[in-house]
Amino acid sequence: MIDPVYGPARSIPHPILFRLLDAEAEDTKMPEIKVEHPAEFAYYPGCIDYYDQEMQFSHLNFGETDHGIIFDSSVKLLKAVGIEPTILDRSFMKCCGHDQLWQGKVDVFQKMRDHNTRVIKMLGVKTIVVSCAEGYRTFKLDYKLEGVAVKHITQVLYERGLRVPPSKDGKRIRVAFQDPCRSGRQMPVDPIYDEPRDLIQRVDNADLVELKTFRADAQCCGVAQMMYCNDKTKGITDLRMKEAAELEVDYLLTACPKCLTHFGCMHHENSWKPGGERYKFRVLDITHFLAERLEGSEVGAAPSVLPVAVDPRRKASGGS
Amino acid sequence: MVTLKPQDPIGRTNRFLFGWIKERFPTVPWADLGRQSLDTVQRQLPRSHTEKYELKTIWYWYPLYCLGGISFVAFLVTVITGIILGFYYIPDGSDFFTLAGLPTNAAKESVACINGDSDCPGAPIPFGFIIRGMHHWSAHMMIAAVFLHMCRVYFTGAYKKPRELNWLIGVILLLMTLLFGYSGYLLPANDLSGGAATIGINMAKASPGPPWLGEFLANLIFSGTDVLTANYIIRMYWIHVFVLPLIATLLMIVHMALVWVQGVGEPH
Amino acid sequence: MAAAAASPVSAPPTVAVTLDYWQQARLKSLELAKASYKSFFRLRAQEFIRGKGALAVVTDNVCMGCTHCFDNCAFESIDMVERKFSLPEYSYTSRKAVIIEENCVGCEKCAIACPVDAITMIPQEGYEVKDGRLTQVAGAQVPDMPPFLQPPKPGAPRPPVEASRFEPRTDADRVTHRISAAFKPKAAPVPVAKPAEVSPPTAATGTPPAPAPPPAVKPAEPSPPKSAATSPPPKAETPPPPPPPPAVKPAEPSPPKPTAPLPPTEEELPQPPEEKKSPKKKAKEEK
Amino acid sequence: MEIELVRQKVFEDRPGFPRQYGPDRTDRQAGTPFWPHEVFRDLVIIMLMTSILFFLSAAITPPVGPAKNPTVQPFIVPDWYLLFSWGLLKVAEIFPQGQIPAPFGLAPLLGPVNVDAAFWGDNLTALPVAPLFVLPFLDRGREERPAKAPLRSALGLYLIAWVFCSSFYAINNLVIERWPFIGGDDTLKWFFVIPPLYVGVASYVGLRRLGYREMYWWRVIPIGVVFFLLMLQSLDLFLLQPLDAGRSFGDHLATLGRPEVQGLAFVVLMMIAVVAVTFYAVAFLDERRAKALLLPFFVLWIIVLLAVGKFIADTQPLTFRYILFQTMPSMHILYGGTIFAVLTAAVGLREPYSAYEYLLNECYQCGKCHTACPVTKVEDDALGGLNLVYNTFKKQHDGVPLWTCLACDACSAVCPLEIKYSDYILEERAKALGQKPAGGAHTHD
Repeated sequence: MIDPVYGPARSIPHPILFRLLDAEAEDTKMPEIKVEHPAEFAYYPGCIDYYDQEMQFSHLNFGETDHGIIFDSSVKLLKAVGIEPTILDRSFMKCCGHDQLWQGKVDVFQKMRDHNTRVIKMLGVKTIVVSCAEGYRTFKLDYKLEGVAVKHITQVLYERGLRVPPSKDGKRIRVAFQDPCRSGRQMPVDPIYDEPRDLIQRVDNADLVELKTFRADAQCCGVAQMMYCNDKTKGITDLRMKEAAELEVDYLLTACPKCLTHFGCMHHENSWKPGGERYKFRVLDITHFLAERLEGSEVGAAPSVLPVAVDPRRKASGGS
Repeated sequence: MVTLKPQDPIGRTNRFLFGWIKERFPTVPWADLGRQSLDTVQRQLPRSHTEKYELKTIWYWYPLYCLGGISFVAFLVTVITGIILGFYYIPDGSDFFTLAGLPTNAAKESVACINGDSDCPGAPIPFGFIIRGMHHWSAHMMIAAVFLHMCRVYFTGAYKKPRELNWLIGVILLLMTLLFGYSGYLLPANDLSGGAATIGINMAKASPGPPWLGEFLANLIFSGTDVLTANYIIRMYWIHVFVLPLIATLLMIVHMALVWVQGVGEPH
Repeated sequence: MAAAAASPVSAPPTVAVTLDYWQQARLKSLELAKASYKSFFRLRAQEFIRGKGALAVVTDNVCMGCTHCFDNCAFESIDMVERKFSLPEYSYTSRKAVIIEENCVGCEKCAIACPVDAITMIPQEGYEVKDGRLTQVAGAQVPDMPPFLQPPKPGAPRPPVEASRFEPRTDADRVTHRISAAFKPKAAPVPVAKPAEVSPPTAATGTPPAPAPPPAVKPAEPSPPKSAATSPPPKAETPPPPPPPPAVKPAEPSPPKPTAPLPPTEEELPQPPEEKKSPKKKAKEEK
Repeated sequence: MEIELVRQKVFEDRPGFPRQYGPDRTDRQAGTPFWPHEVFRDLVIIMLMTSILFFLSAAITPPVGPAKNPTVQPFIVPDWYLLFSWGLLKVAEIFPQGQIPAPFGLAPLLGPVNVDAAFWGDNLTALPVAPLFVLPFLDRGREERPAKAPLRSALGLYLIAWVFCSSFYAINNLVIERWPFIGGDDTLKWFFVIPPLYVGVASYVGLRRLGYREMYWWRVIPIGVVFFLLMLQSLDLFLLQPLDAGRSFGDHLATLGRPEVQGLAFVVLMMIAVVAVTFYAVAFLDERRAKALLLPFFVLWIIVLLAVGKFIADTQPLTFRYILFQTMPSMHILYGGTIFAVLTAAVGLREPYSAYEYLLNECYQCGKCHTACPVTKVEDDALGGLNLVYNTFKKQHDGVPLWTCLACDACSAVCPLEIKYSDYILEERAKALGQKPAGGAHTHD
């Protein structure tokens, strides 16, 4: 199926997701938002709900890949460092437009950018805290937000000096961090390399191990801008996961929901294999990893509780 | 007993003749050398960076890369046509008066005959105006091509290391091309020639330096500081047909040899 | 145990707590995402031919093995296979969907659910697509079947489909945004009634869960969003925390307690909790 | 599946593709054969030139003209390639003349040096020629492209413009006879200074823009200077000149009501308006808004100016001539400055669209990106290529790698020349969808 628009390249996958995001961009009606006084910090969760929906139809996230947890973890971490953020939620914000921009749909991106810029100006926020690397890059480089600071949540936690309580069990865990391309290599100004590593080392029982390629040379997770997911990109993801498996890490952390998506997909696919070949480590977002270790209510407590079903295929296609 | 073998006279004659030629004109090694060079070295011109890596951006610079060749071809045309014009041109600027009482001179009349004018004394040269026109226009084309060639070399940064020497030779060639043109349109001793000679003599006399320098330069180039004594025609003729072509041809050979050795200077 | 494991355990909990401001936002975003997805799936239902005589085919190099189609197929006519890719550097396996044609009844659920357009519906032999309808080729043998299963005759009126589109949001959907600094919870929140099988000890000890409603009666939207209970199976020795709202919660020593997948036998669990502690040790045991 | 078919169709006429890069690279490209390729090409060029020369000499025979007459000094114009020297000789009269003692204690050797027009003409003629000799020793930089060395290119354009203007001044008599209202010789003398400056600055701004350099102030400063000079010029037109004429201020105010003075004021205000709007847009707006404001404004401005000028020229020719006579002596500021400001804004605001070709053509094919690109580990149609973006740039594939690219910038991370490949991906994908590319990260570096 040679796409008439994209030429010999196959059309961009996830048709429903991007069709509805494009349809969102058309709805330029500005909401009435009651703001008591302009917020200092605003947290932008991004498209995590849509990714959850995208992955929900296959039970990919039976405790393995959960994007919504990033929301709860981020809010909990921000509260822990004394920030009460305004939530720039999806009811009046739009997608940041990163995927549309990198898929070539510039007009859609510009609609989203203008709408989001208007909303941000209306709310009068001083600092936007994003928990995804692509949002960080897009807000910082591709938006023209004069007077609004864009920070990744790891930067905020690093500056505010997040204190992680000691773990009850002193069991050492090996943690590897995957540098997202967007927040590291592609940022001409303040790339994020040291903040997540410092935060990981604040967990007392965590040993930070570096993958084979890290920092500016870190290999991509395999898929960018949610396009062209096929055998080749799964091969790249598999390469990256194998690097982590060779190091025998217990946690593979990342700061990008897309990396989380594709690592989680590969992890789930791998979990069908017989026990010897499965990955032994968890794939988490760094905010989830840190929020698990914070004191206080467990991450993602009520009301964001979904009934958790059991994967019905475990029996059918399990190992052995 | 010694028996002499019969000897063939034809073979001896051939050996004698060709040996005589070979002793005097050893052409064989030269022919072998040329064939070897053509087969091995010169068959393929060295490729520039652009050709090698198929860079597609600077295609619009390619026409500018033949400006040097165009100027050289124009130079060849001027040489050929100039030789033909030299058969009929009379480098004599001394004035005499026509029956109408107008001042004229032999140089102007000879150019008029070459040009096939109606009022020329004697028979007009057949197709002389074609030869003179080709000389004229190819000289203009050469000057324009040299100027544009210098602009191309400047804007593409082709004068940089290691091509400084070639750039200097090129600048000297540009000035010599201008001198070609100047001395060329002084030769038909018409009004333009007179006015231009006046200006040239004044500028030569006013050249900065000791006072005797201006006089010396004027005498050297124009063979006198006065236009009325029309000696500058014969001097300009000498410069135009001998001095400048000699130096310019040698410099052009060195110029193109350096281009061949150092390769085409391309931005990459 | 196997039967209990095969049946998904899911009970829609009744959320009876006063939500934090950010929790309201989270819920609202989730409901909006669900609504958008539903409308667009309805829109997508118009794209493929369906019905008796239609057949699903998988474009192999586009399929990314996400098992959407596998989970949505009601007739067990899709299976997932491992395809081996060998490259100069290394080789790996990639999961692919294959159609079991004798089971496929031509419902377009897999084609609709496919996120990469890898599945298309084609007419089986004996059928053809005329002006957008799947009709039988003239002269082909019509198997005797009840009339509601007969392929539509040419010219038969087609049931109209309501033109579903993206509904623009109303202000009622939007959350009143308040600055959390000035925000105080009004009432003491009530803990959530969690289903029993979500409780950790069952996961730790591996006892079978309580019987659960079949997947057909899964909660309709809008269902409350997922929680940390859906986080991966962590270390298994942490007690179950009651989940009150985050504001007034005392210090919680341990990470959240998700449900471990059932049944907890070592070769079936991806990461058995006991083995999770030290992968090196498990590697030794395998030797 | 279909991608393999497309690839076969694309590369069936390109044997030996893909070429191998990196450590095991074998470059088997043959050079250009001297025979017959080069020979035929040169023959074609030579025949074309010869035919052109034959045509010219047959069509336009250069006249011989009258013989040189020692009694009369004719009005002559030298050939075009010596006009610049002739113009410099003409303008030399504005320089101080006389006799000065020889400098550097060379008086006993030289005696008094008499400085006259010919002396100045010599030195001025040497002025554009002398830098050519020291050029390769002054410019030791590495950059060779015009867009990468904007200062050198701007200086070259400045020199060319200077030579052209001096050649133009060589025929000042003809110009003054033909257009008497331009203000005489003084206006023409300014051609030596002002237009080359305009050309140099405008080309410098445009070339910086083409090379993706930060150029905000390079647009603001010259346009602001022109705006300031324009205000001074209009002040001089409306206040100082009439008052110098000896009129009292009251009489001068009384003249302001006349139609010709109003027309003059209209023209000057139009000029001031366009430069002011340009300066505002360039100084205070970002590029998108500035472009959106200026392009319609320029069109509207030209339409209004032409319409009103036509109207005045038709209805009141005297007013038209008055305006011309008043404004032409200051044409360098009123008209040249306006055109310069608009041109500078235009070259500064335009999208540097082909700059990626410059950037990607810097590639020396070292193959580091080939080893760094993750896709080349798994993607067949990228094996052997340099990297996906470079192959896209060279059209060495079927178009798929443009969409296969992860835009992970691993190639840019290892590139010794720091080529930003991901920005090229941004542009190319937008162009593939028929849309105007939005500025990527390159607008920030």
